[in-house]
Amino acid sequence: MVTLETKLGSLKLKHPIINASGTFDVLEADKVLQADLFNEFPFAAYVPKTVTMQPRTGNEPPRLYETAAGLLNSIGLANKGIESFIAEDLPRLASLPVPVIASIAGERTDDYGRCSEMLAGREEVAGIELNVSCPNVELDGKALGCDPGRTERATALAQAATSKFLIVKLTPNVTDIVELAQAAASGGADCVSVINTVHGMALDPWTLKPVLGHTTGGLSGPAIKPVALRAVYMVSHAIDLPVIGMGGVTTAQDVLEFLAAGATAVAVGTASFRDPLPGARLAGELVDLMEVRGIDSVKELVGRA
Amino acid sequence: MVTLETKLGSLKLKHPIINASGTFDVLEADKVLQADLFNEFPFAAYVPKTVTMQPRTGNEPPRLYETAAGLLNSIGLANKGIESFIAEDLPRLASLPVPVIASIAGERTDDYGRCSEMLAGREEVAGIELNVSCPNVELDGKALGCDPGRTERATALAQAATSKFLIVKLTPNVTDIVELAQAAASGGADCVSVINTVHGMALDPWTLKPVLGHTTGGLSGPAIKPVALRAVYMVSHAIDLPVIGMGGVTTAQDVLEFLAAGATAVAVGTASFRDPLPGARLAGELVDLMEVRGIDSVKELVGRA
Amino acid sequence: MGDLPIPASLHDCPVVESRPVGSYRLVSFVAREVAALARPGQFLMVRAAGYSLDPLLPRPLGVHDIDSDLVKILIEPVGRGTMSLASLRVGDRLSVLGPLGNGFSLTGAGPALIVGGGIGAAPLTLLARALAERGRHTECLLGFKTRGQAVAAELFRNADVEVFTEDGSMGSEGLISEPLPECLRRMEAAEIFACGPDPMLAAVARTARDCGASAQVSVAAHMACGVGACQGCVIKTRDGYRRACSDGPVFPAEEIAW
Amino acid sequence: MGDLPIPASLHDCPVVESRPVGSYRLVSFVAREVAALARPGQFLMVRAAGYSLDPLLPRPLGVHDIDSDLVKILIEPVGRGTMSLASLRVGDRLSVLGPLGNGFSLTGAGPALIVGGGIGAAPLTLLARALAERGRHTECLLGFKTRGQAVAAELFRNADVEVFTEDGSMGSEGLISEPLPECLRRMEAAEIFACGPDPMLAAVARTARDCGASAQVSVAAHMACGVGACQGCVIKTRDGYRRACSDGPVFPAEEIAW
Ligand SMILES: Cc1cc2nc3c(=O)[nH]c(=O)nc-3n(C[C@H](O)[C@H](O)[C@H](O)COP(=O)(O)OP(=O)(O)OC[C@H]3O[C@@H](n4cnc5c(N)ncnc54)[C@H](O)[C@@H]3O)c2cc1C
Ligand SMILES: Cc1cc2nc3c(=O)[nH]c(=O)nc-3n(C[C@H](O)[C@H](O)[C@H](O)COP(=O)(O)OP(=O)(O)OC[C@H]3O[C@@H](n4cnc5c(N)ncnc54)[C@H](O)[C@@H]3O)c2cc1C
Ligand SMILES: Cc1cc2nc3c(=O)[nH]c(=O)nc-3n(C[C@H](O)[C@H](O)[C@H](O)COP(=O)(O)O)c2cc1C
Ligand SMILES: Cc1cc2nc3c(=O)[nH]c(=O)nc-3n(C[C@H](O)[C@H](O)[C@H](O)COP(=O)(O)O)c2cc1C
Ligand code: FES
Ligand code: FES
Repeated sequence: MVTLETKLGSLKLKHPIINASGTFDVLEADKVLQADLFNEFPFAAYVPKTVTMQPRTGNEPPRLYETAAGLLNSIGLANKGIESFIAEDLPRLASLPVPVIASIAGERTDDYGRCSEMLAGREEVAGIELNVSCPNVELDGKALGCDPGRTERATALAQAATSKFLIVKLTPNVTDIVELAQAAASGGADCVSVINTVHGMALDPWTLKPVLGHTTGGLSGPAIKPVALRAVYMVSHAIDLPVIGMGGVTTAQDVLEFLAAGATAVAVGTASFRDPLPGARLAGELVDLMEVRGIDSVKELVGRA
Repeated sequence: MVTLETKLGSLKLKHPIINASGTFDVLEADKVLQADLFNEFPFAAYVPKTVTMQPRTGNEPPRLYETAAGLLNSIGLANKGIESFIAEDLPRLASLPVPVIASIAGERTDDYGRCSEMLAGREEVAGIELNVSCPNVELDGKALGCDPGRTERATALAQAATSKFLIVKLTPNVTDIVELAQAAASGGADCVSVINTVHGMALDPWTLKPVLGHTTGGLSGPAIKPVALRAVYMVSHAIDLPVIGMGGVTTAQDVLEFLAAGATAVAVGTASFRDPLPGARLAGELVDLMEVRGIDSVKELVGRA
Repeated sequence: MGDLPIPASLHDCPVVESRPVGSYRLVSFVAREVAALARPGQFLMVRAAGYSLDPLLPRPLGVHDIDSDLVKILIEPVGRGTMSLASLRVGDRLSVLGPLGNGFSLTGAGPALIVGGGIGAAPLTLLARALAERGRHTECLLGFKTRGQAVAAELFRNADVEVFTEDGSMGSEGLISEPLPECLRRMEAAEIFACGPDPMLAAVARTARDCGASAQVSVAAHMACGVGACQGCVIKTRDGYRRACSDGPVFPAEEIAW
Repeated sequence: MGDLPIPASLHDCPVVESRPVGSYRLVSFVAREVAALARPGQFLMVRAAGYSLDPLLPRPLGVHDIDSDLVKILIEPVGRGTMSLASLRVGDRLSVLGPLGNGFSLTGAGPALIVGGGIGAAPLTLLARALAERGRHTECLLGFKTRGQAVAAELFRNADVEVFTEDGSMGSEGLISEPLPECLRRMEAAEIFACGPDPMLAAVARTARDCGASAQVSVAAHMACGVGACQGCVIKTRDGYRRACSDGPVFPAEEIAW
């Protein structure tokens, strides 16, 4: 008998598949899709889009372009701001049958502490993901997530502000991602998410000018799966925290591989654009793949590569 | 009237498309393929596989695995060593109708100087590419190509040893590729190649162990095109040297885009595995694409993004 | 625009017909639920079902026509996504999410002018029929680059259609922005419905304002999710960025910041 | 192994037949030059022609059979590359590079035993015919997991074939390594030709050595270029790494470092 139940640090998950921030919006999906999302939520936890202290309109369009087996985006953290998120969205998310993991990003290092503090008292929030790695914004001058010292400090500020389950989301756009994972661990993270999107760019086939309004963007989808799998493998071997693996997860076979590479849970992003509610389907298929391999639990699977 | 003739620094090329090191072997192809390669060479220059001071057997197989729109390899610079290359291969390459650009890598920083010196007096060699960026070997402890100081020193040693056209091939596996390009420029490079493969990994779908004998490998092919295009764009805007663009170039449209992004010439690697002699075909198609856009020369095209 | 949103879902649909219509391709597939629910101006996110991860994502395509259980789309092959969809054959399967978006609002009254540019004509056939069914006097102005595209005008069947081509190879020569004001006045049209390239939509918006007519325009944008989740498809409006997929694709012309 | 290499080139080939043979798929396509040149044991690099960049690279597949202008391949769908090739239909086009590799050397004499394991049987039909044409007494031992694969043995037509399945669902039950020594002795076979999974090939090599027969084995490896350029397909031999594509895929059994 295969069981998919798993523990991500202090969070109990009914299966190891969650959504990646910015790619699935339950409040919108509930309006548009034929599905009873507040009763049968397809993922084992819900991660809303990243919010920041101030509302952000995001980058100039176009913001999307498809590349070979990949997607470039330059959304630029368009969001309503953490205050509206807390006032309008959180109460509605309270009735979800799964843990909610808020995602926050800072314009300055201090913001990670301030946002965490604002969420600290909210019961609806089970965990907080610090997005220190969005490639589409230059908050705080240069990317904070490329600098171990500042990543550690942002984490420590959040850690001091809240006792919630704290996840730091790492960027692959660095010489050594392990160094950043170690910085997050030193700062007091409970978990790391690996990986955010990979720096990329596309030109319009006809005009030969950058397609994206923001010139460059972040690459996601199956194209980056090998990059993500390596990062998960390296990070999970180097630090003692649980890892949420993501980057191109599209099939149950991908879930299996990320878990084997060392992830304790796996997030689905771009694949939600091929199938808007992949969580439950992938979990079902994962059971089959584990069964034929004689693997009974996620625990047995994690890190077996 | 479209002309494809172009100058890559001091090298005259009949069109802007060359081969990427390690992916096309004219001596082998001449044995196997129905083509008169020594008279109608399909690329505008020939770059043989990287050679090192000592022969290398390369990494444990398997060395290849296909990923979504990409290829992982961990060849590990298998080569016969620079002495055999000079003695056996160079004399045969002398009759090629295009410039030969030797590719070298060092076990230690000094090797770049020593190998360059060995090639300095050879007339068959028009240029030398310093491969400081192979992700599949750990020559000299840690990857030299991730360290600006050592990249500059390796370049300076080669520059001191030879007056040949000197190209430094950069890795994308760094936080800031521009910094490395600047280091190569300071060291006296005449040109930079952008990019070598991206760090990645794959698991065997059944055993869930790393597929590659070397565990990790380098990702190439269309999957990395957005990463390469961005790198070319950033580097060509930041330094004053000509750039050879590569990473996923498969169609004439890709060639067009790399040139527009700022490359002066473009190298084809993985796409040679879909079509073993793509150079001449791509050049022909490139003319058509330039014609409909009213672009008459490569010069007009380079950097127009 | 449009009425209450109708729940969309993912459908696995067999292709039953694929034939060229000039330089476009008309593809019909079985999709009972979509056929029952879709309204004029709504769209679908469509991709080939199968092993390949390239093209990766579905492409937004307007619902061109409905014939009992069959849904029809009209494809202009402009890039790898649309080319691969255009190369599918009978028996191949599509993955289809929809119907999506608000569609055109049909609550207005009075004579209606439909304006289509290029492949923007695709979703307007359904609209022409719906307006006629509501007893509104409806005329269509369709503009194309050249004859190869303009033959698609035949898909409007019984509708009152006038065709323009830029090179004069079919119908009258010129852009539709030229006859537009005159046509509006002659018809005493109260409302314009338009879909096509941005410059055309902008011209429609200007003319409508000048002539005191109202206008609904269906805009285009690159999309990923199609359901309002990714913030990727935004266009500039007077209220700031709005999503083409879930706030649109149909907007009152005066809301768009051209 | 084999004789002088024969020039290979890239061919664009229409599929004219695709049908299941048990759990395998038999695909025939028009490729006049390949049909004229290919020898037993040579292989092709095959991919679907088209817009998609995934699967990206061709897959190495043995030449299974030749029928005037037609070349036939037998595919076991094990991953995305072989699955997408197995899903192609009549009218689809293949991009085919070949013929490649050395193939089996046919210069020997005396009774010959052909040993195939699973999909490794695919290239052996052509070999069986070639040996028979040379007047050599030839028998085939074919081993499969189960009946669904073993029905492929029918493709050997007139050849003298004995089938084994691991589950006994067709032919005799067991691995072919068991009857192998006895069969060699009975036939007084001078030479073994084998293709199949590594453990089977290793058993063949051992048995051949023990019985004083010579053996040629066709090995498998992941390939990218197929023409000796990338050093990606190496296998371990007594002389160090050698390329399966251009030094092989057929090697004298005693050269392989198992
Ligand atoms: C609501 C809506 C309805 C549509 N209805 C139809 C229809 O009925 N028939 C039809 O043929 N097309 C329709 N389109 C346009 C179609 O979605 C695009 O042509 C398609 O996405 C292009 O994808 P591609 O891979 O073929 O081209 P790409 O290779 O992605 O790009 C080729 C060119 O098309 C442009 N492009 C890419 N994606 C889009 C996009 N989503 N919208 C506009 N331009 C794009 C690129 O900038 C580029 O210049 C519709 C678009 C929207 C938003
Ligand atoms: C000379 C030669 C002749 C061959 N002839 C045939 C034939 O006639 N019919 C046939 O069906 N197959 C044949 N094969 C095997 C076939 O090439 C592989 O099954 C195929 O490459 C797998 O690709 P995939 O994308 O389907 O699987 P992947 O998704 O790439 O992998 C699926 C599984 O197959 C393994 N695999 C992947 N590539 C290869 C490879 N090149 N060789 C061996 N294992 C691999 C992987 O490790 C994995 O376990 C031959 C191989 C060689 C080298
Ligand atoms: C359209 C889009 C928007 C995204 N927005 C966010 C975001 O707001 N916050 C964040 O942490 N990551 C964001 N990401 C990154 C994803 O969460 C994920 O890390 C990445 O896309 C890799 O996973 P995938 O390949 O499955 O998409 C976004 C990705 C996409 C494609
Ligand atoms: C099989 C293989 C072998 C390679 N060997 C070398 C090499 O020896 N030296 C080198 O500088 N780059 C080597 N590369 C990298 C390519 O030259 C090129 O930089 C990279 O593959 C990106 O281009 P592509 O996507 O067109 O393949 C190799 C790449 C592949 C796929
Ligand atoms: S396409 Fe995702 S919000 Fe519109
Ligand atoms: S596949 Fe490239 S050397 Fe054999």
